[in-house]
Amino acid sequence: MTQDYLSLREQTQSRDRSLRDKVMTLEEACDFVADGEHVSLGGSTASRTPFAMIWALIRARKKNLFFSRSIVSTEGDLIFASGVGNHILTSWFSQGIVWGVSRVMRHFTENRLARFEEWSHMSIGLRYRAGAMGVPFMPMRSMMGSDVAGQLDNLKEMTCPFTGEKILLVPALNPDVALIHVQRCDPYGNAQLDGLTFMDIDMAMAANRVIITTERIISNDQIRRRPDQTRIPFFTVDAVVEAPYGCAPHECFGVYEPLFSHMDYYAELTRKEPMEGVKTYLDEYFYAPKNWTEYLELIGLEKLLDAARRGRSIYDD
Amino acid sequence: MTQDYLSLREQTQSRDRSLRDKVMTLEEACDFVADGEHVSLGGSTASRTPFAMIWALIRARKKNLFFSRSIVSTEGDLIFASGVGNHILTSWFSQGIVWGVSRVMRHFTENRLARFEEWSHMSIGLRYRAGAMGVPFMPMRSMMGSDVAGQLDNLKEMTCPFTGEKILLVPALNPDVALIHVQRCDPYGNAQLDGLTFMDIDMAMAANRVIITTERIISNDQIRRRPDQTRIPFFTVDAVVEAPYGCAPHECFGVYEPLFSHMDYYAELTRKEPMEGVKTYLDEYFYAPKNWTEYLELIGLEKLLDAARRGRSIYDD
Amino acid sequence: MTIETKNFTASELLCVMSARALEDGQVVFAGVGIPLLAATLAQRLHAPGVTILFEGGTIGPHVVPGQLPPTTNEQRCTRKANMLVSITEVLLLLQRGYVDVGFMGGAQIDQYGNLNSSFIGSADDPSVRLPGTGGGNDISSLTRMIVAMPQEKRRFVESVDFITSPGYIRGGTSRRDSGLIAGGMYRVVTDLAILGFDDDTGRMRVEALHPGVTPEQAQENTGFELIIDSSVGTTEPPTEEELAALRHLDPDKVYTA
Amino acid sequence: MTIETKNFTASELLCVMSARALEDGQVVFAGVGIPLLAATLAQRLHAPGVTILFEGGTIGPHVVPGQLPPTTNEQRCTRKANMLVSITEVLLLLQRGYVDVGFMGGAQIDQYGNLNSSFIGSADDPSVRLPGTGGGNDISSLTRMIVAMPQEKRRFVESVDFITSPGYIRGGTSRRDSGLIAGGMYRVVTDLAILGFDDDTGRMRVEALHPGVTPEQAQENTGFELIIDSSVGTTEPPTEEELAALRHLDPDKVYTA
Repeated sequence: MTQDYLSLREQTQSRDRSLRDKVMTLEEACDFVADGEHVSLGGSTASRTPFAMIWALIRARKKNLFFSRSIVSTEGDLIFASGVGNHILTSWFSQGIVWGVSRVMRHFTENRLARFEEWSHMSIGLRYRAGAMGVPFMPMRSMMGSDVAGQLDNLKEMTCPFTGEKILLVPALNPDVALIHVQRCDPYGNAQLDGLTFMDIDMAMAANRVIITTERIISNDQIRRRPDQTRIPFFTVDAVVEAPYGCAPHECFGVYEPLFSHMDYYAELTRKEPMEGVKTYLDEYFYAPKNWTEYLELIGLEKLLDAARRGRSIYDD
Repeated sequence: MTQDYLSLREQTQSRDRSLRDKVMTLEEACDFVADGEHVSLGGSTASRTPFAMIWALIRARKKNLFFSRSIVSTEGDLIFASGVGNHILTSWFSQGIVWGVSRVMRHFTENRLARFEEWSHMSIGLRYRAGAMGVPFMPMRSMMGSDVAGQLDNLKEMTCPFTGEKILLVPALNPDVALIHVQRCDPYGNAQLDGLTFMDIDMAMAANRVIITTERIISNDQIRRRPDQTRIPFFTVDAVVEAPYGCAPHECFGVYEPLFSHMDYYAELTRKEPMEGVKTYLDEYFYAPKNWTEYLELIGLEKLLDAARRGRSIYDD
Repeated sequence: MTIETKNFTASELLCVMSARALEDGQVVFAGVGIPLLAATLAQRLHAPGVTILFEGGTIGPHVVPGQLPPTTNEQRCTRKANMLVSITEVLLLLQRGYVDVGFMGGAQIDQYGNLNSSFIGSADDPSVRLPGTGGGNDISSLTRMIVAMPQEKRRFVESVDFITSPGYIRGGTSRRDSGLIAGGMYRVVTDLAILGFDDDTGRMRVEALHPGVTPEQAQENTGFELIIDSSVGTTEPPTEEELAALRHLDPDKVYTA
Repeated sequence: MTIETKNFTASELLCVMSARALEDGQVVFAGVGIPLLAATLAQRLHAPGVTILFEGGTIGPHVVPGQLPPTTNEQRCTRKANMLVSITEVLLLLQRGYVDVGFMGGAQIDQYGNLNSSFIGSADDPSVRLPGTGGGNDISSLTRMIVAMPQEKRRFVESVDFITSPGYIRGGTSRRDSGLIAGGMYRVVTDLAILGFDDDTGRMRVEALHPGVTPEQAQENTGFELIIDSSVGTTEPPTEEELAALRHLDPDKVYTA
């Protein structure tokens, strides 16, 4: 699982890291993901989830992907139920505390149809960080003594040679592809993020490929006016896709809040007959629409506008 | 040198981390530094050097301080020559490449009157980062095989338990006090930085005390409007001092460029008779003026205005 | 429940009692649900100087009444915050020692304060797969903990099925021996009592009972033997001011139904 | 120097030849002085798609002609940059493998491409204390290197007094054995020649001589035996276009005196 240094470097050196236009469609960006690969997801829970790209991968009938994310919400249900992925590494997996425990997640994990690999929240962040830094591990002080650590076979304890303290080493995580949704990005992949950045920066630096979806594409001149606002550098990025409301029904900081009533609808649909419910949902919202705009239309303009009004309100004070 | 975890935590827990007004004068802030302590300096070379606070510590006749900084410029000469410090840990120490090798640095190091402890640039950054993260070391891949490493006795090589690769461990650096100059800060210590951040963020998180000097003090309401622009959180900060042109004759990003002609003057003064030159400079600019404003007057308003015009020009494009 | 004028729900009691456990000036790492609400309540009452941290990366926000966030990762959590950082950075504040109290809810706890939010039954063949640790493992590994949860026999078990978030592990020095040399369980706030832990054994102990609750009731609702001193004291019931402030914060009873 | 129309300084020759060593599309980590200037020159000529990194934390800037920064840490380095990061982050780009070429000046170099910028004489009792490594040690440890420096006997020594920035250390596999498994010296550009390194021994080799320079001259200005193939080629002299572009960038001859 831990990529050795020379192969990681070779992979990075072989990437075209020049300043070039990478704008494409959701469908074209799917070519950057191969079946069975490790795909990491930006954002956390119902925030800045790269929903448009997940939606595109499911529609492209990708298979057996391994996903990692800090915290997984509804997208986890849809990943398992669609068959796009059968293994998710995360610290928490359910729709969200107010909707109760996901019945879909329970169905897949309790019947061993798919794997939910649980790590501590910080350890996932540190694994991406080690991957971003080009070192094979990070030292940390939590998780020891717990059964979370007991379930994992790729942890190492060591005695610190400086202090004699017990330290846990967690291995670097270098995803094959990272999917990250941002508020603004230029055609080359220079991305600006507002608000909470979650684990996205480390994830982008760690990954061997990065697909950015963005609420809007801005000019490189805009980027160069305030370079200290750029959070992801262009040379880590392979594809830039403009996808307005690209996190719906989840949130994009400062642009729209979660579409709560739509999430209530999904929770209701999957409460009694989880598998039937999620399949109905996939048919209706993932496979039926012709394109992303039709998906948004199905969700409904009124809900989008309401979410946008609430989203922008963060800047009202 | 590596502080053990329990003592580090105890020291941190005993700090008053509540949201409270910390505004004071340069002279009052000197009370947060005791003789013999480890003082880390924000900025790098001639950028965002916390000159006003160094100036105040020299005037307060502090002694035997141990300094660390990414790269040291003229402030290093003044630290050694004034006696405020006798040991500097850095990766590079001279006035700046265009002025040649510092004769003052040479005098002190070649005559073993003071110590210039050389580490690789990245290793210093990673040592602050380990300190900021609350771990006793960081792993890295440079410095091995060089005489820079050969001169240091607190490095450890290890074989990575995941990949079998040779890895270097560098120990955490938790300064007693960090001096950091910023463009804006609120009375509680929430600091915003524009442009290059150097090693300042890790340094602030690593230190056991932080003194912020700032071009101007802004309200906490301003901070709360764009919390994603805050770079140093209030609870790490012990003192907030408003010091306009607080980096002069060095630069503060977006506010003023270096005062090149003043730096030429200093270089000229110390070229032939380095020790006489630097003592003359200290007398004239450090000990003679009654306060920071008088120091700035001695440098000259015309030079300040010129540097400010050049500094703001970064936002002209 | 035998408090005479029971003009509040069990969740409201939990919230008020939890809020009281926080002291002014503390830096509190709060989980979603009751902890988030109780920490905000403490800010409005006796502890205006409490700094709240959320695991999404928020430092020092003011949550807006009636707009409680569904998780600690949404923009609602960031309202009027002092600073936003990455998830990794906010968790590292715990490791660095900047946090006074971790404050979480719990699904299942045992006599040593270990929390389980991962599996009911065995991890290999669980009867229920729960959502997992989230920040819980890191928070309880790295700082002093306050946990808020209803006291029921099925939740307070002798030994949890799975240690998701470590308390004193198997008691004695076992937590420290595992490498967790700082932090540890401090208080468990329930609808019946305030519980603490014995310094030497790490076993759960009653610190105070809520008004009208008897030692027997506390024991009956616990799946292991509680340490109860015969002279154990009683908490003050929620005041009208506390309840009014709480209901102002959560008018839709998102967390206090 | 015997180039016929010597209408340029040695520094200008160095700059032009160094600029040519960069390829379009590369990510180049450039030090202050000649490297900064040469990388900027390459951008204006054959390699507009070169991305420059500076150790102060700048990614992809456009340096303004006539406003060359005195170090790579000032705001002048950040003009029209794509991104600014911390010093630690920009150096970690080298470690992570995002950089194609490290590009530095040198004070003293030896037959294995080791650089010394720390001490003349012994480290314990030096005759001159030099300013030290700066980013040099990290850059040369972690990526493929191009070094630009004047070729003089006192600078090209058999064995440097102190290995500040590692080349092939003691030759053979010694670099790799030390733990430096990636990168290494690639080219040394001087005012006399373009130098490379033998794959097996790690010893310095002449790749090409500048116009009018003889193999003997190159050897005479070197304090150890150079590998020189009898069929070694010759570089093209600086063109008027190259010199004009260079002088436009550094009209005050800050770096090209």
